[in-house]
This record gives sequence, structure tokens and C-alpha cells, in this order.
Amino acid sequence: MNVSLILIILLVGAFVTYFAGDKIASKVALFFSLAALGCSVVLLNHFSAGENISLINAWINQPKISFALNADGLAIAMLLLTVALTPIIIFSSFGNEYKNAKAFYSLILFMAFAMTGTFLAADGLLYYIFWELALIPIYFIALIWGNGDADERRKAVVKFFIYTLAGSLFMLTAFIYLSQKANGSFLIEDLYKVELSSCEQLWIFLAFFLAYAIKIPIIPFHTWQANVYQKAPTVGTMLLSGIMLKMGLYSVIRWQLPIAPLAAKEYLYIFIALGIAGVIYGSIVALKQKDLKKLLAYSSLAHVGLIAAGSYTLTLDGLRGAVLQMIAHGFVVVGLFYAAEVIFRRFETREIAELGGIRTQSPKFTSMFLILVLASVALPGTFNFVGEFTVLYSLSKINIWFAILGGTTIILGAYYMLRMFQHVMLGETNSKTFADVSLNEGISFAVIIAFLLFFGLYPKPITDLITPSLETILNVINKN
Amino acid sequence: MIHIPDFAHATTVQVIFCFLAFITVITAFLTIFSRNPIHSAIYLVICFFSIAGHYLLLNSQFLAIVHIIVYSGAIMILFLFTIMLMNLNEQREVHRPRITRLGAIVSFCLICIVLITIFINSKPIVGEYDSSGEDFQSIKVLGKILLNEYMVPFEFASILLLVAMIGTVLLSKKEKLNK
Amino acid sequence: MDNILNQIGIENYIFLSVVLFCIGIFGVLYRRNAIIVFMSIEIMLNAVNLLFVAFSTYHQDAQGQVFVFFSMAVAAAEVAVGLAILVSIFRNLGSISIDNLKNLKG
Amino acid sequence: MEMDTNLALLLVLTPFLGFLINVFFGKSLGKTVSGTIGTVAVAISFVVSLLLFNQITSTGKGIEVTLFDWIQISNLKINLGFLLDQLSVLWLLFVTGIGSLIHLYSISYMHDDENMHKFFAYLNLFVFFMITLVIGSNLLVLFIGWEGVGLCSYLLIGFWHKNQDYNDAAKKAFIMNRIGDLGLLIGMFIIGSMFSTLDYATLKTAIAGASNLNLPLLSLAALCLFIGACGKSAQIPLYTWLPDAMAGPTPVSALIHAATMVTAGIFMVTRLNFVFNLATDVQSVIAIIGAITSLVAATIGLVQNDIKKVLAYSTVSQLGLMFLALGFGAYEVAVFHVITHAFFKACLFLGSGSVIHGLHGEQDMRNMGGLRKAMPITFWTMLISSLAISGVPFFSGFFSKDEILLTAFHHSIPLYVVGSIASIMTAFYMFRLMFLTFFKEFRGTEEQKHHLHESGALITIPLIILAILATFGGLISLPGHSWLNEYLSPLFTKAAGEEHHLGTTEYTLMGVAVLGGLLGILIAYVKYFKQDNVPESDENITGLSKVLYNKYYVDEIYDAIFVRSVNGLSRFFRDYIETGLSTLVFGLGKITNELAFQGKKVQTGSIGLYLFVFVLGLCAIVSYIFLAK
Repeated sequence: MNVSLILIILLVGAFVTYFAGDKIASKVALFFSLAALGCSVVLLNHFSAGENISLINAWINQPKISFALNADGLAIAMLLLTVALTPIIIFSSFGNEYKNAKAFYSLILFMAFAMTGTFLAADGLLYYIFWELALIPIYFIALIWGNGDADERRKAVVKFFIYTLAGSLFMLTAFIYLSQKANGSFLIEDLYKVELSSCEQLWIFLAFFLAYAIKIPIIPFHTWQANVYQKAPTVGTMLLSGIMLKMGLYSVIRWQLPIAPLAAKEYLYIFIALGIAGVIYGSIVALKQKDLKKLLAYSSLAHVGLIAAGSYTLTLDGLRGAVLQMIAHGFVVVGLFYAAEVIFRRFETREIAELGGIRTQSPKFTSMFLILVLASVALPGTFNFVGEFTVLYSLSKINIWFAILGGTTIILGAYYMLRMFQHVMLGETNSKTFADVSLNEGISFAVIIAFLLFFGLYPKPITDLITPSLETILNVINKN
Repeated sequence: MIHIPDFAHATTVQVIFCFLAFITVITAFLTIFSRNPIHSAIYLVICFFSIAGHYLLLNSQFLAIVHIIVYSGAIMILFLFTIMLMNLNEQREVHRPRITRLGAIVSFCLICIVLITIFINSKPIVGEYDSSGEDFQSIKVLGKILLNEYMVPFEFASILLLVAMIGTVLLSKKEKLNK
Repeated sequence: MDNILNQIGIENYIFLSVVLFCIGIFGVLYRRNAIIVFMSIEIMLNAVNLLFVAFSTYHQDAQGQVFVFFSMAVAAAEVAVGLAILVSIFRNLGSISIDNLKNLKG
Repeated sequence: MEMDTNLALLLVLTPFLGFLINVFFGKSLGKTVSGTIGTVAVAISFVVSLLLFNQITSTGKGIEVTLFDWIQISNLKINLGFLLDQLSVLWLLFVTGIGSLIHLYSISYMHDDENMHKFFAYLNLFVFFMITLVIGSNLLVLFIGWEGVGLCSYLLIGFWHKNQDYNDAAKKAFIMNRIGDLGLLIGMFIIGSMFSTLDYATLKTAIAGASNLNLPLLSLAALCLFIGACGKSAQIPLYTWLPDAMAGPTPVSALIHAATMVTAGIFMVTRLNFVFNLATDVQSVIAIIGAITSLVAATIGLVQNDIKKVLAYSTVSQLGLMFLALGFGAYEVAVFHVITHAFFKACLFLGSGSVIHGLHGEQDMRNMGGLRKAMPITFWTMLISSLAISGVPFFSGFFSKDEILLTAFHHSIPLYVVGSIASIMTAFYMFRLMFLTFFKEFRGTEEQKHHLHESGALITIPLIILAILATFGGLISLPGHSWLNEYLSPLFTKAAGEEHHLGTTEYTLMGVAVLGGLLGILIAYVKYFKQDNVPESDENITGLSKVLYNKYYVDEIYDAIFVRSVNGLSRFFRDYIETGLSTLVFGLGKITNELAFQGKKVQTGSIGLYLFVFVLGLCAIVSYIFLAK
């Protein structure tokens, strides 16, 4: 039994969903995503029992490309994030009607497949293929099922597509160069072993950086983000913000840092500073957003900035905090976007100015939303705090000013989130009626909240899962 | 280096080669320069025949025959038919602007110089060349090679010709307008 | 059997081919009548064929000749199709001057 | 040990259980039941605290409970654990004690509110977090409680969430607290990287055993921690949230914004006294800031007309006094004042709540007056508390405040003077409040007058208990023979502060303080009883009092400097930088487009030209390959 099983389930699921027809597509998709989740949990058990669940098969001989899936703790953590969020995301869409639902749900599963592949791949080219593969479904999801003016939407989505694709091509170039150096092999172990001069490393690092900075996104490469988040259907936004941007962050840890450690070390300050600039900039821009989803997009920008900064510290704390924060952010951002969707279902608008006074009508929804808001601002006791604390701590060890500047996120974050909460939820009772959460919606929220609170108080299982593999990566980074 | 024939002591073969080469080059030039396409075509036929002569000189009878059949026969007939079909005469052709002609001449000179330079600069062949005496180019041997070693390409060539035939028919069929 | 190249020399064949090839190129560049351009191309093809045969003899290897045979087959097909195209162009434009063929303009 | 763990868990989890029950079933249980559950939950905690107190006084040793590993950081291992020692149990006692009283009070006070179950849920949650804050065994557990009480404060200030002004106040409180929290975090980071621990006990030994400490860095850490304390305990410059926080229901003001949460900063500083003792510069900063805060807040309090605002500024002022004591390293004195202050300030707030309740929400003192007869119990209890806060002899406030001033006198005369002036002002504005509210004729509407009545037993009983405590609370630390100092002595490295010998100086100072307090009362008496002045309506306030009435315009200044600039920056970023960057990216696309457009002109379509270029290219390639050797 190995991790390819998950990929197979998701891929088969995508096909079956497509052929199941519009009526039951959503349920079929949910079934397969849950099956993937179940299998992942079983695999996790196998993994913790010490079994090898990785897979290496030769695929193409010349150049040497393998179908290699490496399941270490880090990859499994990200795998679990993906397969845990996918059912939630699918389930959250149950309240909506989609045209051509079979294609829609099939694309979701396909995207989950590609993202899982990205997290697991241990071969440069295979990884690249999955990386790009993930872009295709989200392109169609955003383009076809998105909202707003079709022309505007097409513009935003095409921009996103070309932008990310252009960034990735640099990564491909870097991979090809690396494989030349590694005697034609693309395997991650071989790439780790490649001896590069510091100049070469810098170029490789920058090539990777371009790809990841656009995907994550790190300022100033974020311009696609807010528009796409706003225009995409909420499911697409959740996939993008919950999982897809974690691909970039994960890749930083898995590929960029170990392959070009010298460059990472030499320009440490610059990249941390970029991340922190993202934190401050994102927070400030988020303040005055008029659209709920855009505001959340910028808040996401701020959070991933901090995660990126944590990864670039090249310390165990930084990496660990970054991974924890990634997982926490994945859940919380999905929850927040879902809340935006719930509001949209009832009021048909996301303009903050038009909302308000919901709390009196829907206490349950308000409580859940508030918990998510608080998790997003990293209140201690939520999972986000664990990650944020660890990251800030690691930053403070690099330079105390980084911690102070990065720490402004807890002030500015509270400011824009509470401001948003106040204008969206509080105030005089809204003239429009707002039905409280339905059972389906409640379940999605409850799962996310339970996760955040449980691991907020007891993050040890996840920490223990990821720490050994992060240590391995750090060893590679520090081998010189 | 270019071997300059010594006319005084030239062998028959050398004389024939020089003669054929002279005809080839001259007719090729005339093909290009004659105003009337019909004349061009006729010069071209002569050119092809002389090339066939070269083939014979090189003792490749099979190719010489094929060459005469394909080029001097089929292709030239096609050219002639086309020319006559279009009813072209010399007035139709307007000369190109001077700059184009100049460009043509310049690039002609250029490529000549380049090729000849390469030719001169390349390593001269040392010593005489002895034939092994083995028969390698009689029709019989070639036939065997073609139908054994090169059977698949040979068949593909036939398919190519078939396709070309169909394509030609399709292309030259008059399109029915307004339908 | 005496090798013919002992008497003539491969250099002369190369030289001849080069000259023929250059004449072909010159024709292509110089003339605007598409048929003549076509003929020039044929001359170039023949120049190459000639070289093939010469080297085939030089190396005492039949492969060069086989190649020439295929190249002739291709040339035949090419001429057939090409001339058909020319005919249809002539039908549509009333001229076969290559200056009129400007559909490739970007 | 098992027993201790269970006790600690019982202590913490009972309020949490109360919270859960009220959140999930509160509405269906009905108001009285939900209120009772909330009160009982806190009362159980109080009982447990008493048990623990008993245990600690008998054994004299703290109890440590470790539950499980929480956060792992390379050189830090942070447990979720509790430390129950003298300090935390003392805090527990008055948190849960006053907490229970206020819960009891709220049953009646909030009975008309439709969301009463939520109110109790939040209150219970608050007590839960406050207990966590107090008994955490390391700084990070303290931080859970620290932020948690901030959250509850946010929820309770904005309890009447239909009013956006209240929501603004709630938000302001949360954000200002968070500014302090950042300081606290940074302080933690520094301490964590210096000593590789955040655990109090380990930290104490580490500091004691460290040979060459990096003192500047430690001072920086202490300063950062103090910023955290500033935020939570409403000191300059982060105090402006506390007066606004009065938007919440009055029991909240009493519990959170007077008695318990705002003293968290003092708790933290006292807890980390071994850190602050080493950072003498920071101690001076603390003392100065405390003194200035007490003076500034007192001056603002002089002219406020909202009964709760007066009390709020009085709280800020008193907290300033406590920090003054902390700055001199007199931790037990500060703790003493925290306790007495909790008693009388809770009583005052609850009394004012009773008044407001009786007047159906009227908070402006200009519309009160003459309530003495209608509300005798409220009047008497508030009078006692006012006497206590004014430092009238033998009430609790007299002892604690006197000790603070005494300490100040021993260390720095200017600060002593500042503190004394603040105390005189305190006496003045408290009695201004008393005279305006309870004496003379009623100035409200006829309808209100009609409904004037004393509040019910659930409201008056807590008042009476608190008044008794406010009277006799001073007994725990009598000058010369202090039970409190002895009790707390294991915490401090110094031998329980230098016991001041009661010499002439001390008695003189005491006399001066008493005289000052009486002077303040006298002025108030003359101004508002004798001369029968009623404060002017808002438009007629001029001169200095206008500045004071508008709180020195600090809110406006902050608004102009920070809020507006951030908002302006946000708008600027949104409108210019974002579009600029976007244009830049689109610009790349446009440039490519333009290049393609220009490039396509090369494609003339002339076959002759193509061939010509082709031949040239051929020449170039061939010559490159063969000739460029």
C-alpha cells in the first residue's frame, strides 16, 4: 500500500463524477473525496507504524525521469490538508446549484489530484507536471462558474493563468539546468546532491523564487490574487487560497531551499523582508476593501507573507511554524470564504457597505464566523496562534525587528478583521432577512472550528509528524 | 584543389565529363535567363539529359534511366503542359526592380563564395581511389537492396506518390462557386 | 574495374554540383515567374542528387543511390502537387508572378 | 499530586462548563436558570480557590500542575501547565470572589435583556480566561488568558451590538490591547531566546544562576513586557480604550474594567518581579508612567459628567498609582492596592449600575441628584467606597494608598508629589460624584422620578458585601504588621520589601495624605453641595475644563496620527499602488503585444524577400559551421 492510491482514487473519482451525471455528481465527488481522506488516514497509520509508503518507479529512461512519490511527514501533512479540505469544500458547495455540475465537481477532484501529486512528487519533472496540471482545473472553474461581469472575469483569470505559467517556466528551466548537472536525473535526492557554485545557486534560487512568489503570492507579485479570488466561485477561491497557495509555500521548503541553500543563506534578509513587507502591505490594503472576498484575499496575502518569511529563516522553528501556519491558514481561510459564501447566498452581495445587522438574526452563524475571525487573527488557543507564535519567534531570533514588524500583523490583522466583522455582522438589524445556518453549512463550519481549536491546544501530533522531515531538509540545507 | 584537366593528355572520359559539365552549366543558365518559359523548359530538358549523362559516366545505369524517365519524361511534360495550360508568354513577365536583382546577384555571389571557400578549405583527398571491384550499383543489386533493406520506405514512397496524385487531382479540380 | 573517379576526380563533381546549386539559388532569387522558380528548385535538387551519386561511387556504397531514388520520388510528387497549386493560383489570380502571392503578410 | 491536578482542572473548567452550557442551552433554559448556572460555576471556582488558599497557607509551597506539551520550539518546550502559588491563589480569590458577586448582581441587572444567557456565557468565559491567566505556569499560558480576557472584554463591551458606537469602543479596546500584546510577545521572545524557557520557576532559577547577563537586552525585554502591561492595564499611552469600554453593561465594567482584567498587567509585572528588579531603568520608566497616568487620568476625571466615565478615569488613575508602586519594586504594596481597589471600585461600579438601573439607563450626573432617599443602600455602600478610595482613615483604601505614597516618598519626592496631587483629585471627583448623584434635588424627568426605587436584593447584597470588604480590606496589610507581606514573601527575592518602620516621617506623611483627601472632599462639598453648582451642559464648557472634558483631545490626536494615517495609507495603497502594480503586470503583456504588432510588419508576405533572407541565413549558418574555426 502506498500513496499512489490516493492519487488513483482522486483521478478515478474525477472520471466517475463526470460520467455520473449532473444530478448526483456532487454526492459522488463527496464520496470519493471522503474515500481519499479515509485512505490517507489509513496510510498515516501505516506511516507512523514505520512502513514505507513511498513509491519510485522508472518512467522515462532518457532523460531519467521517475514516477517517484515521496511520503515523508511533511508531504503527508500537506496531503492530509488537501484531502481533508477537499470534502469540506465540496460539501460547502451543496447549497449552490451549478450548471454542468458534473464537469464542475469532476474538475474539483481533478484539481485535488493534481495538488496532491504536487505535494507528493519526488521527481523534479513529475512535480512540475503536477504543478502545472493544478492550474488547468482552477482556470476553468474560475472562468466558467465565476461571478461578476464575464469580460472582467476572463481578463482576471487569463492574467492569473499566464502570470503563474510564466513564473513556472523559469522553474522548469531551473530544473532542466539542474538535471544536466545531475547527470540527467530529475530525482530529488540527486538534485539535492548537485554541487553548485554560489552564482549558479543564486540564479536557480531566483528562478524558483519567481515561480513560487507568484503562486504564494509574495508582493509585488500578488496582483492577480485579489481579482481572481473575487471573481472565482467560492469553491474555486477556497481551493486557491486553502490549498493551492500552500503548494508554493511547500515548494519553497521542499525544493527551493535545499537545492539552493547558499543563495538562501546569503540573501536571507531580503527574502524575509519581502515576506514581512507582504504582511504589512496586505494588512493595510485589506483595511479599506469594499468587497468581502477581496478583503479576505488581502488578509491571505498578509498571512502567507508571514509564512514565507518563516520559511526563509532557514531555522527549524521557522520551517515548523511555517508548516503549522500553512495548515492552520488553509482551514481558517476556507472557513472565512465559506462564511462569505453563506452571506452571499442570502443577500446576493459581498459589498461590505451593504451588509450589517446580521448578528441579531443569526446568532449561530455569528458565533462561528467570529471564531473564524479570531482564529484568523491568531488568538491563543486556536491553531493559527501556534504557527504564528513559532514563526514570529524564529524571526525574532534572526532579528528582533523582523519580529516586531511581522508582529504588527496581530494589531493590523485584528483591526481589519474586526472592522470587517463589525460592518458585516453587527449594527442595527438588517432590513433583509437572514436565515441562520442550515445543517449542512453548520457541519462544514463545525468541522473546521473543531479542527482549529483542537490542534490549537494540542498541536503535538502534527508537530511530531512534520519535525523529522523538516530536520532532514535542514540537514540538506546545512550540509555545506 | 580543383583538378584542372590537361586537355593535351585528356582521356576520353575526361573529355566527355568536361563536355557534359559544360552543357549542364550552360543549359542551367539558359533555363534561368531565357524569357520564354517554353525555352526555359526545353533548356531544362537538355540540362537533365546531361545530368543523366553524368550518371552514366559514374556507371549508375539504373539512376540514369530513372532520371530520364522521371525528370526528362514525366516532370518536364508536366512543366510543359502547365506552361501551355496557362498560355504564358514573355510579355507577361515584368522584370523585378533593380534592387531585387542586385540582391539576387549579391546573394548568388555570396553563396558561391561561401561554398567554394568551403570547398577549397576542406581537406584535399589524398591518393588515388581503388575500386574494390565489387558490384554495388547494377540494376540487379539495387533492386535487391531496395526491396529488401529499404522495402518499407519503398512502399511509403508509393503511398506518397498516390497521395500526391490524389492531392493533385483535388487541387486542379475546379471549385464550384456559390455552393 | 577501373574507378571513374580516378580519371575525373571527385573534386570536379563537387565543383559542378556547387555551380549548379548556385545557379538554382540565383534563379529562385532572380526570377518572379513561379514556374521558372520551380525549375530552379529542380536544378538545385539535381545538383544535390548528382553529388549523392558521385559520393556513392566514391564510397562504393549503394545507399547514396537509393537515397537519390527516393529523392526523385519525392521530387516527382512535389512537382505534381506544386504545379497543381500553381494552376489553381493561376486560375484565381490570373498570374503566377510570385509577387502576387502575399497572403503570408502578417 | 493527582488531587491537585483535579482541583486545578475543576477550578478552570467549571466556568468553562458554565460557558458551554449557557452557549448551547442558555436560551432554552430560561433567564434565571442560565444566570444561576453562571453564578454557581464561578462560585464553585471560588470554593476551590478557598481550598487551595487553605492548602497553600498551611504548606507554604506552591503547587505545580503540568497537563501536556503544548508548543514545541527548538530550544523552548512550552507546557500547558498551572502554577498555584501565593500570588496566583490570592488573585484567584478576589477574581472568583468578586466574580461570583458580580454574577449574582447580574442576574437581576441583566434580567430585562433578551440575550441574558449570552451575557452569562461571556462572563463565565471571562472568568475562565482570567483564571487561566492567573494560574498559568509559564508566560505563554498567561498569554492565552491575556488574549482570552481581551476577547471577552471585546464581546462584553460590544454586548449591545446594535449600536455601532459600542462596537467601535469594543474594537478599540481589542486593538489597543493587541498593541500591548505585541509588546508582551516580543518580551517573551527575548526572554525565550535568552534563557530558553518561559516557565516562571525555571526562569527565576535561570536568572538567579546566570553569571553574566546581557542586561540591556533583559531591560529591553522588561520594557516590552511593560508595554504589554500598559495595554492591558490602561496606562499612558494605551489608556484611551478603558473609558470607552464603559459602553458595556455596568457589571462588565465592574468585573473586567475595574476589578480584575485591568489588573492583569500588575499581576504580570509582579509575577516577573525578578526580571524587573534587574532592569532598574525600566523600573523608573514604570514609575514615571504610572505617576503621569494617575495624574492625567485624575485631571480628566475632574470634569466628566458621565457617572461611569468618572469611575473609569478613576480606575486608570488608581492603576497608575499601582504602577508607581511597581516601579519602586514595592510589589506587595501594589498587590495590596489591587485588592483594596478591586473591592471599592467594584462596589462603586455596581453602585453606579444600581443608579443607572434605577434611572432606566440614565448615566449623566447632571440629570441625577437626590437619590439618597430613594436608594439608601446604594448610597451608603457607595459612600463607604468613596471614602475608601479617597483615603479616609481606617477604610481599606487609606492603608494601601498610603503605603504607595510612602514608598514613593522614600524613592522620589517629585513622584510622591504627583501621586499625592492625584489622590487629592481622586477625593474631589469622587465626592463630586457623590454630591451630584445623591444629594440635593432630583434633576431628571418626572417620569424617571416616578419610578425611582431601590434595587432588588440580588443587587444590594453584593453591594453590601463589597462595602464591608472595602471597609475592612485594609486589615490584611496593616502598617508595621503586614499579613500580606508575609504571605507573599516567598515570591520576592528581597525580604518582603523593606518594612518601613513607623517613624515620625511616616506618621507625618500619613497625616498629609489624610489631610489631602479631606481637602479634596471639602472642595467638592463646597462646590457642589454648598454652592449648589451643577456642571454646565456640553456647549458651555470653556477653557481648561473644555480641554479636560475632551480628555486632552488624546483620542482625536491618536485618531489623526494613527488611525487616519493607516486608513489613508490603506486608501493610497488600494487606489494607487495596487492599480500601479496591476498596470505594471498588464504592461508587460501590453509590451509583448506591441512587440508582436511591430514584429508582424516584418512579415511582408513577399516570397522573394523571404527567400533572399533565407539564403543570407543559409550563408551565415554554413560559414559559421565551416569557416569559424
